Amino acid sequence: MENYIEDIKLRFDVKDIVSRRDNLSFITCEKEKTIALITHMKNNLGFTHFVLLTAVDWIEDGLFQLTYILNNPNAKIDIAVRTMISRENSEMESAHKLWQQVATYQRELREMFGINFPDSPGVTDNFILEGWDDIPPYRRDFDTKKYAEETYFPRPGRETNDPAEYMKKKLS
Amino acid sequence: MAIRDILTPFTAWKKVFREPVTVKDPLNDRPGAERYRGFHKNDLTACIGCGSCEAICENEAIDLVPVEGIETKSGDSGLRPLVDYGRCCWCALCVDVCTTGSLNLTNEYTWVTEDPEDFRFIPGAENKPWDKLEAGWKKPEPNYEFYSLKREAMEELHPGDRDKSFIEIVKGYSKEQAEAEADRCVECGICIATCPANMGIPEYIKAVRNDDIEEGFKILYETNPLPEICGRICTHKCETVCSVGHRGEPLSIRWLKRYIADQVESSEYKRILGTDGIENNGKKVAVIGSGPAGLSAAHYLSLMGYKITIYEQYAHAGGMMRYGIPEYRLPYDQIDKDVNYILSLGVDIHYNTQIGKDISLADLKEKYDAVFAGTGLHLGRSTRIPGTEHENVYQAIDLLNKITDGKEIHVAEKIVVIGGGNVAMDITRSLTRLQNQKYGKVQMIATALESEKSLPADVEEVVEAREEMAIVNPGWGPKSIEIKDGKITGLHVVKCLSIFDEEGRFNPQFDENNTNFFEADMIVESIGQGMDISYISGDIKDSLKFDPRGRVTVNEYFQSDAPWLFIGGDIIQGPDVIHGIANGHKAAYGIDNFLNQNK
Amino acid sequence: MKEQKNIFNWQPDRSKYPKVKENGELDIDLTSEKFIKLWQGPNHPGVTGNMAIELTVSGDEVVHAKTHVGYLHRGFEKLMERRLWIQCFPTCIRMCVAEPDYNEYLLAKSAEELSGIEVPEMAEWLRTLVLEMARLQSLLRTVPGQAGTLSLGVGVQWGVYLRDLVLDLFEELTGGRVYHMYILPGGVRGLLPDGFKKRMEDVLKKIEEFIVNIENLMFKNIVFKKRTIGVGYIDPAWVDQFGIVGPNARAAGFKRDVRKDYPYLKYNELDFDVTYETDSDIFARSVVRKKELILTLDLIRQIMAKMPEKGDFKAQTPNVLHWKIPAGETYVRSESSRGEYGFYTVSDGSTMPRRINLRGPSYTHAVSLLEKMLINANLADVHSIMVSLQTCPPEIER
Amino acid sequence: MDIVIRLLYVFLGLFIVLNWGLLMSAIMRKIGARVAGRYGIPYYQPWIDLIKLYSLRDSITHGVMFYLGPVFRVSGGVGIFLFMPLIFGSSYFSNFSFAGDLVLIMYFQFFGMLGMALGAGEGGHPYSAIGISRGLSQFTTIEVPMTLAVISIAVQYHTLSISEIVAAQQGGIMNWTLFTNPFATAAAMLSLLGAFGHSPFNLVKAPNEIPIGPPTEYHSAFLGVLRTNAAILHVIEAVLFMNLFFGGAGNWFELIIKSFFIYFWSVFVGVVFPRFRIEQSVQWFLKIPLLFGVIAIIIFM
Amino acid sequence: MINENNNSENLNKFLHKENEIRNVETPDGSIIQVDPLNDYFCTDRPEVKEPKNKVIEKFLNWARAESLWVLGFGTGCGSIEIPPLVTPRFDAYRFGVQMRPTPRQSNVFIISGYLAVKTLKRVIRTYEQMQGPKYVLALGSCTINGGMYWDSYNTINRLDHYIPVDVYVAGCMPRPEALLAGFNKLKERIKDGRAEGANEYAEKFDWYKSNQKKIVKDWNMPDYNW
Repeated sequence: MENYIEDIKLRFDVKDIVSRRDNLSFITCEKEKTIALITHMKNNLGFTHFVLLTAVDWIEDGLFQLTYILNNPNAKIDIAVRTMISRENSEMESAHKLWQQVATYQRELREMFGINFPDSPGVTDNFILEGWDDIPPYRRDFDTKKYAEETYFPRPGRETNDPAEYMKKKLS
Repeated sequence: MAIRDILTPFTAWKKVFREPVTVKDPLNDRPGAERYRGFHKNDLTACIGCGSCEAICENEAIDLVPVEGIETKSGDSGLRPLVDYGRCCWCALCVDVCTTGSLNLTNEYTWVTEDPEDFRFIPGAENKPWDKLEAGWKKPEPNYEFYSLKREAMEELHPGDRDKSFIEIVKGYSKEQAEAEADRCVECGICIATCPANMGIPEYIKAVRNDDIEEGFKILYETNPLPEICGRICTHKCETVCSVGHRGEPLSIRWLKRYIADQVESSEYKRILGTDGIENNGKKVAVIGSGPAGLSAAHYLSLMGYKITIYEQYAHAGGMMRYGIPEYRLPYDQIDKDVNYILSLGVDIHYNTQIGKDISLADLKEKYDAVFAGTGLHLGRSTRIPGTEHENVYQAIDLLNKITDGKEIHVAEKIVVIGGGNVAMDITRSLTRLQNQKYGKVQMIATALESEKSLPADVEEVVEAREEMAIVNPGWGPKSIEIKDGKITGLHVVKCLSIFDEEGRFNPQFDENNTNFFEADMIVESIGQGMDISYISGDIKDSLKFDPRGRVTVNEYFQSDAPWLFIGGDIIQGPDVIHGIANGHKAAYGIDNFLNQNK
Repeated sequence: MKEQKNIFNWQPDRSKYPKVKENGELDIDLTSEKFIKLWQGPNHPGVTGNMAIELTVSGDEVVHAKTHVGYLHRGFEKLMERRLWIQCFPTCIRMCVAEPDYNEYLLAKSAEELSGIEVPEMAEWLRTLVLEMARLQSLLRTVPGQAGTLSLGVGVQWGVYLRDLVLDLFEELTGGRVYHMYILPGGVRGLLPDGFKKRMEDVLKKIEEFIVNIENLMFKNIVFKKRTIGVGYIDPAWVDQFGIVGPNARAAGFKRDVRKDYPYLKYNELDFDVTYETDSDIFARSVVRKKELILTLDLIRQIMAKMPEKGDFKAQTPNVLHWKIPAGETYVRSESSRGEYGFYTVSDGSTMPRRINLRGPSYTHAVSLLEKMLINANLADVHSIMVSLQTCPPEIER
Repeated sequence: MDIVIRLLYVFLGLFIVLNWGLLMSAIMRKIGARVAGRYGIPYYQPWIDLIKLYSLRDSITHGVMFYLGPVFRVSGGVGIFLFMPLIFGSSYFSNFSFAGDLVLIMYFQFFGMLGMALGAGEGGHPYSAIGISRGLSQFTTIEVPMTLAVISIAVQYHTLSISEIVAAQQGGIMNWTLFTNPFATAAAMLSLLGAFGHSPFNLVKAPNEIPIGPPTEYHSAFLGVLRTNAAILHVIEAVLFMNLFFGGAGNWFELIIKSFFIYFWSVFVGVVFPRFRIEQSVQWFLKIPLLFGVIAIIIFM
Repeated sequence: MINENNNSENLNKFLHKENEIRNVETPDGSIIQVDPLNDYFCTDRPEVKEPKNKVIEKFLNWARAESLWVLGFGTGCGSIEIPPLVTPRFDAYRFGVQMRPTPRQSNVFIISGYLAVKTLKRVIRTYEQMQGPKYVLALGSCTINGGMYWDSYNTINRLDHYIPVDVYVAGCMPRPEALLAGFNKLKERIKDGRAEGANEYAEKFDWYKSNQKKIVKDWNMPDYNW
């Protein structure tokens, strides 16, 4: 594990190295270098198995965190590469040329987070949603409960009482 | 090879001669398994409507609704869970979290209807076919809890270390302990209504949990201006109704309150509470007595901008809290911490000024816009059995008073204390300390009418008294004091069978054949206190009404029939700090209303 | 594609058609009216769950395929962001109805790893048992299910019956038939009921008999062989390229098994070998699954023998009603019957997860891989290729 | 015989055949269910299904041919019935059989299929169309060994009349074509597997792939007609094989037993085999049954 | 049949704003009238089919009840319990319940749990393709009041707003036995002549359509089979 991290550190400017387990580490890389980094990891370090790509919405900081988890099936270790991109006009370089399946992940991210991946095949096609016209639903500022209540007619007639308030009212 | 591949599949045909494995009558033959998570049932009498089930339900499937026949009372919200099977997912988290264990799932699973509105019901209240079923999901045992049932142990002085001194026994929680204890709270809020002051208990516990002491401190002061004091000696009625206490030990709400108050330096008070620069509205209110009620009223009134003057008959503020409660339970510097903050809000205090003697009530009426009287119960009651007039028969309250003032008191070798309340325990334990200091041994018997189970004193008080080598021997009614040669030799007692008659009146029954004799050369009576409201006299007294027990009749804001006079605290509600605080708070609103009406 | 030597090799080699352009796209004009568009699903008894494939066929041959998902999208990852950690459990298990237990386990494991809770020994064994039982019930459906796609319904019916017996055991142990809600952070929700081991053994015996029967019915069946050998070939080179995991990768000769490679729970105390095949066609994948089934029986017997009788089954967690998990992120994985099943969990230190992302094996299998595999496939084989990948739409769209 | 009486007997025969067909389908499904380990549908289920299908309130149509499809199909089925002698030696139940009836029956077999093709094509559903194209190509290849077998028998018995073929087989079990011309029987029985549409030759209506093929769009009364026809056709096909290869039937009991076993043959195979792809089944029919058929012809040439 | 007055009354009563008939200016400047309820929708209105006379109808209802053909469309997780139902353990075939692969031939639609909006569109379409009298069996909490997914942005809460439902089965998910009980209830309802969901759909067609269109924003469907 350390060898791989050392190797990466030599070539790339990575920070926030967190070792979660013996076989799982998280590293952060800047946006422009990320694809180069995972290309290097795939081609030279044996991280041939692509585990997942997903995003985390840090709305407080105005950032999306993209996480690429790569796995080295021979050494049996995982390294997760994080990169921060701006929430405004979020865009990231596509990695579909490294693994074909990444195109699917990118399609989903584009739909659910609104992160664009130019050049990724079929990235603008509907993937999960159909006829969606609100903000992308996985963004933190989308309130699913409010949306559901406004849209899907919850069955009326329910009311509840807070025990504390109710008792104060009854007992005072 | 190919031929074999053609023929072997036909071996499947041998199954045609077997009896089919089908369940003959699937609707009746197959009850759910012993642990099956089927439909809800609820034991309505055990349920207290705490709402933990509602809190943990991820689908908002549970509502709390009033149920006919279930009264709201202290410790029982009177609400019961209503389950919406249009939401439920039968995860049984509600069962596992249930504080009383009343909610269970049965192994019934078939419910079919044409009307979707049917699927809402109150388990237990509506007769459902599965209410009687025994099998079904119950909370797994043992050692399976969603919150710890065990209290964080509070560190205390070892009995051997404490029985000679008046150093505070309870050490208080550390940060970790407090957070762990606060973590046990299920935030049901059952305690709030039981607390006379309606303190926001779950909120300040939450503040402890979040390590947000300032927030917690603010919450405390919303309803209680004496947190240091209450955090030590409150009768914590909240803990008796705590929903966690149904299956385990209730939360140490009192200690958590103390923890918050202990964390805040007195210099920080004003900053945190934001009470700098309160605008004076020019009106003046007099407060008689600096007990909890008086201090509470003074605090909230001065926050409203009134100019407050307190008249205190003794040399220090605090009233019964200082003069009735021994220092090992409530150190005087902690009283001073709370009192000084209140005084720092611009409250004047006149010590050693007794109303009726140094200044009359009528004068106060002239000088101030309103008067709040919280004079408390400072007169000891006597058992009036033969021999009580002896000089070595004392009133507990007088002794405590003297101990507080640091005066020398008579401590005999053998002492009997009559009474089973907290005051009795206080004097018992104070005297054991003094005995220990004086004689190096303890010969102390505390006896009471009430039986062991119904002793009015707090359990821990009794336990600690016993740890300090005092004998607590309840269940005896005092008969007479034996005096030989002008000296007390002991107390004759007779077994008490019951205290109250069927109608609930005080009417003790004794078993005359079962008597006992406690040796003593000093007897302390502690069977309750009376009030001294002799300062209310003349016209003022005539304008007031009194109830049969001699208490002044007041409205809900503690306003007497003389509108300018508000009366609260022990003299209205009986001896209890937190009631006094609540009275003072409420009276403050009453006074505010009254004075604003006059405007 | 592998050459078939026997006389039943009727799989024509159509790999040269349609021609592929240099940029990787097919050299066909889908808008010319030479092709029929066909939708398989969502209302289609053949697809594996509620999903759809948009096929473009030329005669009986598929020239273009596109997977459509989203019919089961409930937004779990969004919903869990507004639920307490404990409330995530009933929610997360519904992400995959075929084997819900992996979700429970992985979320519990994530929470434990992030907050540093030690799980009692007994609970670890029970978790291992439940996960293997989940694999068992899933395989009982999918092993004969492969023949079921080719209308050999008898095996499916046997299998579903036995699966039901396993579900009965689940019901006894966990209180739930399909959604078990058994694994919670800190441990599990109960010990084995009395007599459970014996009833388990009875069921295992029946399953052994079933394996013999299914061997005769399916694996020694000439028609089944003709329909599956050489069909649905996965090139071993695709395994990394498309993220193929689990039995699909093992059938291509890759001995990759999370249980062996990244031992979790009690798997390092169990004795087993990774099953694999090298032919990489539908038949090979079926055989791998059958071997898995046998292996699972063996593992359950080992677990039953090694498991202690009694013990604490749950560690005390903080009060779940306001449990804050320290900030951090982790990825945990386990081997489901379909392959590597992983949870990427991010906590921001509040009472609710910041983000939970599921990495289901179907995500890659059913979309990019299936679309690739279906080209040149016979229309009649589409369904069995799809089932041989054991796709499960809810874990694609969640 | 008076044509009216004759017609009455034809209808009586049709009635018996229809009900026997329905019962037989229920029995077969129950047997298949039994292999799977369950009880299966009640014996009376096919009747209820028919009543229900005929009594549905909605029945949308896709055009004239959509109506005519089931009608053609029924005329195919009933056509075979009309010219099929049921009971050997009974003038009441020999229907309208005549000297060349075998040829006519072979024609009607195809006629129904074509009618179905037209109607299903009108349904507009691509799965119908796929099913039809598969069905026609498979049926064509089924016909080849079948025809070879029939030719072989015709050569063997020097007749194209079914009654005469049955007559030639009387006088003991060893006189059945099964034993006198085993290759023709084999060819025909193998092609029968395809005709009944059980696995491994049921890709035509493969419910897992092209939800149920030609009748995808058929529903309510249309489907009722198709099901009625299927009940008749299954029995009558079995009767045809019984007449050609198994010595015919001397009474209704014999007919029921023999038709049951002939139909059961396809179930027996169908339960334990998956289905072939269409080109596989075409190749299969053009290999083994065809081989048998050719041998049968060569032997009797 | 509903007469015209009734029709427009229904419309006014139930219409959501986005479904009102309105004039729209096209790019070339001409004004056209758009009726969202009818314009993007390609089949005829369903019609109310009155039952026949009582005695016959009773007999027919009995036949319909004893021959329930279920559409094999697993819309949600409840569909995992359908295979046990029709296989040896529970063998619903005994009770006249049979699976059919195509909507045209089915009478019973099992909505097996939650419906994502995308599926709802197909469910409505499929429901309309079924031939009446047709029945809907709703499984689980999700169809009653949202169930697990009450706050999800992509699943409906109440099925009865979109298609008429005959019988609800409680559970998450209901066991096969409960499903059989549901079938029994459905049979009872059919035999009583109360299961007139298809007619109800036709009567309140505008209301249903208006509800459906409110949430299914993209009504485009491929013009080949669906």
